[in-house]
Amino acid sequence: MEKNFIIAGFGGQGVLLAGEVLANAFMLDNKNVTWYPSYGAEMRGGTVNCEIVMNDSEDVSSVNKAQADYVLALNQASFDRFLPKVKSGGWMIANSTLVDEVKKRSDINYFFAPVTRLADELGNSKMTNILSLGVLAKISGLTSLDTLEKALDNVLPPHRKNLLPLNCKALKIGYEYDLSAVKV
Amino acid sequence: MEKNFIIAGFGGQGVLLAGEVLANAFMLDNKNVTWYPSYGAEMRGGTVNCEIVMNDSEDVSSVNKAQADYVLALNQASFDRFLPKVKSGGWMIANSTLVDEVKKRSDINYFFAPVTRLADELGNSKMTNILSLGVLAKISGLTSLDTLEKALDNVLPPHRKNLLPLNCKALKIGYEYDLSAVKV
Amino acid sequence: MTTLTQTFKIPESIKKGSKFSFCPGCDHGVAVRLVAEVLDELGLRENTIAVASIGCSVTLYDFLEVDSLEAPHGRALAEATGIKRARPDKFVFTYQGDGDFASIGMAESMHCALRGENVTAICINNTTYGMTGGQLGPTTLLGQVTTTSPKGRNVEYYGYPIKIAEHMALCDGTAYSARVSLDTVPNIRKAKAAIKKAFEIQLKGLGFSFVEILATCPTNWKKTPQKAHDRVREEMMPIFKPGIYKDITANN
Amino acid sequence: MTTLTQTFKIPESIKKGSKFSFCPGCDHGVAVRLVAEVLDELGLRENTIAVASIGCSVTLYDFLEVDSLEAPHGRALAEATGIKRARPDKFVFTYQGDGDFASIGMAESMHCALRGENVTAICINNTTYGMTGGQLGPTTLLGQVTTTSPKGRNVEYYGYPIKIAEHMALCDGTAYSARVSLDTVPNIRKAKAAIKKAFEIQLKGLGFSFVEILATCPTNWKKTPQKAHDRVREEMMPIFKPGIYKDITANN
Amino acid sequence: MTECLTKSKKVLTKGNYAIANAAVIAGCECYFGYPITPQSEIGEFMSGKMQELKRAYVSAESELASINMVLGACSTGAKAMTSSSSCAVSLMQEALSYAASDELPIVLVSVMRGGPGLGNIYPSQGDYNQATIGGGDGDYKMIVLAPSTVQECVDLTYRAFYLAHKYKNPTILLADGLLGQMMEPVEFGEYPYPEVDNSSWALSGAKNRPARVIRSYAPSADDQCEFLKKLHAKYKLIEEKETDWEEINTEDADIILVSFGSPARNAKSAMKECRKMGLKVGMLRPITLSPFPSKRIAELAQTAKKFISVEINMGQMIRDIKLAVNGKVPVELLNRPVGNPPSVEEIIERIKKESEV
Amino acid sequence: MTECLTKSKKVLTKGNYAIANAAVIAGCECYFGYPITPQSEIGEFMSGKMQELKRAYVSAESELASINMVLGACSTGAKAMTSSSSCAVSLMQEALSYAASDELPIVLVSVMRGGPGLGNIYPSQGDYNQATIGGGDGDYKMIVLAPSTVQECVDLTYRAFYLAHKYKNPTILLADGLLGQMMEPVEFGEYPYPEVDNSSWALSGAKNRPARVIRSYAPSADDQCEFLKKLHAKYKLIEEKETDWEEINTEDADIILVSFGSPARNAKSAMKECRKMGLKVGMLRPITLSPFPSKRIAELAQTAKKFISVEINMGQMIRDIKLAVNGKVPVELLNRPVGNPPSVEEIIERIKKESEV
Amino acid sequence: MAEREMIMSHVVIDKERCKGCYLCIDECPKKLLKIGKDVNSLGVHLVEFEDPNHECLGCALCATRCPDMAITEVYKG
Amino acid sequence: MAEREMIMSHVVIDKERCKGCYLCIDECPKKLLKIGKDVNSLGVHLVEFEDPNHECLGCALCATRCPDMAITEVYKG
Ligand SMILES: Cc1ncc(C[n+]2csc(CCOP(=O)(O)OP(=O)(O)O)c2C)c(N)n1
Ligand SMILES: Cc1ncc(C[n+]2csc(CCOP(=O)(O)OP(=O)(O)O)c2C)c(N)n1
Ligand code: SF4
Ligand code: SF4
Ligand code: SF4
Ligand code: SF4
Ligand code: SF4
Ligand code: SF4
Ligand SMILES: [Mg+2]
Ligand SMILES: [Mg+2]
Repeated sequence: MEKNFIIAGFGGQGVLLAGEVLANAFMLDNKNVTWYPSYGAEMRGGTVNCEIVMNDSEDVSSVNKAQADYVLALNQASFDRFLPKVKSGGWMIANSTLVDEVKKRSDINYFFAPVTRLADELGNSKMTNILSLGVLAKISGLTSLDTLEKALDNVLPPHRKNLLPLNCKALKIGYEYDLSAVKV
Repeated sequence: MEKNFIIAGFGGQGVLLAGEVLANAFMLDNKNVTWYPSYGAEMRGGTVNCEIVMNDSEDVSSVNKAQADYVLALNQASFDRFLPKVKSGGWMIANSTLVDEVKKRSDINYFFAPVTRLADELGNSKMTNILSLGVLAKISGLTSLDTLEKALDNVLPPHRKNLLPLNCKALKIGYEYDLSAVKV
Repeated sequence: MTTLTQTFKIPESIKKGSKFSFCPGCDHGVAVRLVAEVLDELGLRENTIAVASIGCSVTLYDFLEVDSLEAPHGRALAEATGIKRARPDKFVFTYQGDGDFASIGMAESMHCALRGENVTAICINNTTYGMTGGQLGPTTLLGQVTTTSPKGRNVEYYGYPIKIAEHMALCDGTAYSARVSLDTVPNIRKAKAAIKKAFEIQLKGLGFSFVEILATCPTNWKKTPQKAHDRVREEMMPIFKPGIYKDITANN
Repeated sequence: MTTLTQTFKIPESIKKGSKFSFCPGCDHGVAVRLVAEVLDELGLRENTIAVASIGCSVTLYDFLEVDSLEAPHGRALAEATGIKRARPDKFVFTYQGDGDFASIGMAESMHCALRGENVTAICINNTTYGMTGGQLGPTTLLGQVTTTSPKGRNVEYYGYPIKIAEHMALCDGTAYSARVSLDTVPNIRKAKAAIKKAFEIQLKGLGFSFVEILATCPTNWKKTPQKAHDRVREEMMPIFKPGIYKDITANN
Repeated sequence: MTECLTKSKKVLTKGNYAIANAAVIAGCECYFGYPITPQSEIGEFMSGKMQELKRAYVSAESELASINMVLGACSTGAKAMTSSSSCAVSLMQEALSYAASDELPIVLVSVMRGGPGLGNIYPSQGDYNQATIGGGDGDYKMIVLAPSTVQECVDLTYRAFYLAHKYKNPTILLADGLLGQMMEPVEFGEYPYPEVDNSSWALSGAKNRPARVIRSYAPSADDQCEFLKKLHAKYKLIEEKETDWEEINTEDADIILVSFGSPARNAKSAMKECRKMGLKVGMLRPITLSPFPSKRIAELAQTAKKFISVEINMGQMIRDIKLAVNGKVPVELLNRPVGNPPSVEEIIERIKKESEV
Repeated sequence: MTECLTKSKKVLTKGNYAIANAAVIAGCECYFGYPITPQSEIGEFMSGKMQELKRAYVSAESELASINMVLGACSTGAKAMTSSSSCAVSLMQEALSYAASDELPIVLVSVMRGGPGLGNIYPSQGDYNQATIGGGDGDYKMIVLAPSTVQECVDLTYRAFYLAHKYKNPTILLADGLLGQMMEPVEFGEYPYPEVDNSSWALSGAKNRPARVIRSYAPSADDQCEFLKKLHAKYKLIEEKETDWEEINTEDADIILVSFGSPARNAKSAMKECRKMGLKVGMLRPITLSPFPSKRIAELAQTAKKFISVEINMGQMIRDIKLAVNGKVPVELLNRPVGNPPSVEEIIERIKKESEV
Repeated sequence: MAEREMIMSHVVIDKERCKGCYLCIDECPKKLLKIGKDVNSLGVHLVEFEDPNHECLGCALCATRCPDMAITEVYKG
Repeated sequence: MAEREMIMSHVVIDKERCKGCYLCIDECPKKLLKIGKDVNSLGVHLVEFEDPNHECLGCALCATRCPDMAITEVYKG
């Protein structure tokens, strides 16, 4: 089984880090995983994204995939850009604080959560990335909250470890967010 | 018909220039001619040589020939080094002022002339090269004194033109040197 | 009703509709504008060939409405030499980073000055390789933390920064060498005067002219643009002293 | 019967049975011997790694009985840096021509000095590229005729020669920079003292040490060895003034 | 970053850091470098780590300087390296040629970006020729290793140091920008190779032995001819002993994909997909690009009906494949000039098309 | 020397001077150079002549500088050149790659000496790969012209300037040390090509037109892909239009010698000798090494029984021959690693041996 | 354009050029510039020029300082 | 070796090293060196040391000047 994820947003929204946490989680789950960023001559302040490919059968994953099983879009530009990349039957998970709740494609699943607002409520809008990662993880059902917390611990450098509790909190809020709103 | 010549001596004896004059003469005779020096990392003061290939049939001459029709050796080291390179039936013409008159090979022609002494007698030992060129040219019978004089004129740079008469004189002495001494 | 006088406008030499791609608050923007203003004031735009270097300012040609060549990293003054020798009637200048000019391009810079090429070089000294993410460069100050001097520049591993304007002044072909700063508006004005002087020296055919501009790199310094200017003043200027190091037209 | 004192001998550091391949009267021979004498006197031979450069002295390793690396043209001080960083306990010096050091190798030379690498560079300034047949180089004097300045070095086409020792002195990592000459025996002795001082500075770990040696190239100058020394005195020394340009151990 | 790289457990690591950390574990004593995207992380990592370990690190003034510093360090027998990318590797060609001729065990990590010229920082395999044929003067060969995963970045970094020293030959680890920036779980373990004894040739001061010289200058043409023959005999030996590749499903394959580096990942996936569809597709992934697995490809050309070279360039490795196949069967190119590797879908489509013919 | 080179009559001229004087007659406006044996005479000649004609001459501080000065001068549409040799040409690889990408009409005269590294100053063809494949980054091609006589040094220098400007492509005149030092009678005549109008792209100041930029930086991968395709379409065009070679006695030949530069002279003589002996030998001499006459060689592979590549290196051109022949018939190598070309006798002997088989 | 802009010193700000570095704010001797609420396409909170008391000197200190020529015009009345 | 060489200042010249630059000649304060008739394998007329009046100072000025270490030893008596 192979699943791939795209996490996209503004530069500064921490999408690369969120992706790294997810990749770490898959690693802890003993799966093969590959993370890679989009990079190039993009303007500072433009959109940033990374792709995570998880599989538990192959020794090595392919890259530059035509489509993704899950897209997490933290801003409108990312939503617009990656909507066509969601696999038919796949998921578009979007930050409804910054993204209009419009559903152009009918062959995919949508989930809109006001993650930036939720992070603000938590007291730190910088937690948007981790909070939304919680949502993504839960929806995918591919890793546990527990693993994600360990993954966070892996990713935060020593001088940032003080932020671990807050990050875990954000993760939890996302992971336990009410998915009943999901309409398939 | 193709004939090739090696002119060799000390650095400073003017062997490259002598070769250039000969090559010029062949050019003036409307023959194809190629001149090239030996070069490499040889010590300053070591032996120097050049090869002249004349032909009147081919458009282009081959290089790096195994043997030569004529070798002109102005010092002992050159004599020793190039003796084996004379074609069977070819000529070794040597400066007997500096070269021992020893004839190891019997399948070639030798001509020894005391060219440095003759040049000294002319008042300039620097004329050794041109004087011996005269001898070589005469023996080969491949170009005329007249052509060689024009060739000299071609080769001497403007600020050296004052040396033309002396050079012509040396050439003439060589060209008219008594060849009766030749024992085939 | 009094009439209005326009005290500021976008220079003609700036490409219409272009926007700088520099980070917010980066002094590169000011420097490029000053160059454009001087090109305007001296009426040089249509006769200029600019040489862009590899660094944050590589896309200079996207901002200036002048013919431009992009030189390989460090070779801008070789390119400028080629251009000027081929077309001595053209006005030729380079716009380079300190890494480009004084690190990989040290030989080309020095020899251009020694030859007294009649070109002008503008060198932006921001004490780092900005474009590649803020590594230690030839002008990085002692103690400065960069991505390749995580504990600060120490002498044992990295040695000392170079004083570019001083070295340029020492070359006999150099007609003008100045170091200026963009930390305050008065200094911005002085910087502009130095650029103008350098350009005039080329117009007079007097030889190599050089302006080193102390500038900020807020992104890699991890400082606000304001604090970055404080750093220029407090840390850079005591080591890299602004001043005119050589001016063969000055009478003294 | 008085006993004899030996006042001259071939240094131990000279390879047994080797002969210099330099032209008759070339000062390279004196310079190499002085280096060997100093290696002897400081007992360094067995702990030394020399870096030979591309120029007439490329076969330095054929003359010196010390471990040697041949560096690509101009890169001797990069090689020396690599060696010293890998083996800080070794004594490391380069022996370079002026073309190698100050033309193609300008960036490497300058940055080695700026870094204050604890190595010594000896640079033979003979105002030309000797090995390739006497072309105009970075130190060729104004007016000097070379194979690439057939009517003499003019400023318009060629610019000015570089003052190497001065530039080296200006680099903060340089502990010692001197210019000496080999035109007379007293000056040869001074040259030796400078080399010794430079080597001692390295032994003390004080940073980059540099000796520029004014030397002849009789072959390419087309002068007798005697007249070549006159030229050093009359034409070179007024422009390239001998002296100690920097010595951080001097108390003043 | 520095902190999380341990030898003992799996860590999610970026290709560039994986290479750098592996070099440290391999015992690299000296790193000299000049920044260039997409590999600057290597130097950044090294700047901290090497100082921490009291090893040598220099922020060189240019790539010319950094590669020559490596030559200097290696002349003492030290393990030394630099890393760079494309246009900057172009600047190193003279030194690489010297290193080959000097027989110095230098290690160069080349993380390819788009060319020619400045190009851009997207992934590319445009420097296959530069690495395998070399842009320096004369007849010499590098050893070139091409990782295709981050774990291989580690393994082949180890191998690069080993082979460089074993054969006294410049060795290039040739990655692409995508691999440099990619994170995957890796295990570093210990450096798995024996230490090579350099004491017979390294410069260390002529104490109790005659002085040594390392040089590339040959005083006579005959000397040089002899030297070149010796050098090429060494290359032959390396080819026999060290040629390495990965091969899957080739036994019965009609079509064999040949691909290295990151595109090989997609080629593999595509191959597997095609097998599921019943297409007889196999793949060969050269791990050493130089020596190239020509012999094996020649063997496979006896049974396969077609080869497809999958590359991110205008078609460079395909020449080596063609030379190996020597006209036996067609060799086709599936390339993208620069940027991401051809996608799995693209490769599958091409395989289908080629199968129809 | 300068004085004797006239346009009107035959003069005995050294290859290096022939190239230099031809460049002057071709209208070369700028020469930038740094000395290196065996081609320093080119710069020496230029230093006097260019100043006499009030054209540009610079004694550059290095080959890095000289080649980049050429790029600068060419960006204005000027005819500009540099000349160098082997290890020093290695230093130019970055700039050559930029020039290809910038589409600048630079002319580089490369007079090969022995490599790798410093090597020595003997003749060699060890830089065939360097010139034809290029050691710079990315996918680009040079035009490479290979003279085999001093007259051709003149003719191909003219052609180099013409082709460089016609196709806006870096062009290399690839000679060897022997040709550089050789004297033969030559006629210079007039520059035989039309002047190419550069006004549509050259930098001249943005007067009454939008500003121009010459750059090699491509902001996006897609842009770069497009650019590379365009560039390679140009190379295809050059291949179709400008591939050039000399061919003798190939119609009925069993063995075809392939050789360029000075060894081609010996190959020709050997071929003629063998014909006298009744051996069916022909020869093909590539004049453009890039584009290589692959198509013609492929045609000849239909009738010939064997090819022999005669080179002064370890076998470089032979790869291109093999790629063209594509396994049809064997391709053998007759080489000398460095120094003088294989002698006529040696070649004859080899032909005889190969004929027996 | 309001009439007063015709006769009084003022500055013109190009919202799409402003990158929100806020260097201009400190520079103004009259403190006429401040961070506004509006955001441009870069996501930057724009600088606003507010001069109710007609204090602007038209001195262009702000524009001279601005690294992005976002203050595109300055007029002195 | 002659006995006087054992006790008196003198120099030793290596004929195969001498390249005939004659720099030593000018250097000797006592003018004890001169161009001789003998030629070595390089074709160079060798320098000769002639000191009939035992004037040599053993000062080694000659050897210090010699670029080829052809004056291989100097002794002061
Ligand atoms: C030959 C080469 N080496 C390295 C690079 C990578 N590179 C691009 S810009 C740059 C440094 C720029 O620093 P600087 O010149 O100071 O300009 P800044 O960005 O700071 O304005 C480097 C190292 C390159 N493009 N080419
Ligand atoms: C890269 C490169 N460029 C050029 C040369 C040719 N070359 C060899 S030595 C030399 C100049 C030597 O001059 P200098 O360094 O002054 O030493 P000198 O011979 O005068 O002592 C040159 C240009 C070379 N070997 N390599
Ligand atoms: S990285 Fe630094 S120098 Fe470059 S644009 Fe940003 S702030 Fe300016
Ligand atoms: S060419 Fe000049 S520098 Fe070189 S050995 Fe001869 S005299 Fe000395
Ligand atoms: S200085 Fe310019 S870019 Fe910065 S905030 Fe002010 S107007 Fe905006
Ligand atoms: S022009 Fe002067 S007073 Fe007016 S806003 Fe700008 S800085 Fe303030
Ligand atoms: S100085 Fe030395 S080499 Fe020169 S003549 Fe005297 S002994 Fe001979
Ligand atoms: S030692 Fe002194 S006195 Fe004796 S020969 Fe030499 S220079 Fe003359
Ligand atoms: Mg900078
Ligand atoms: Mg010199």
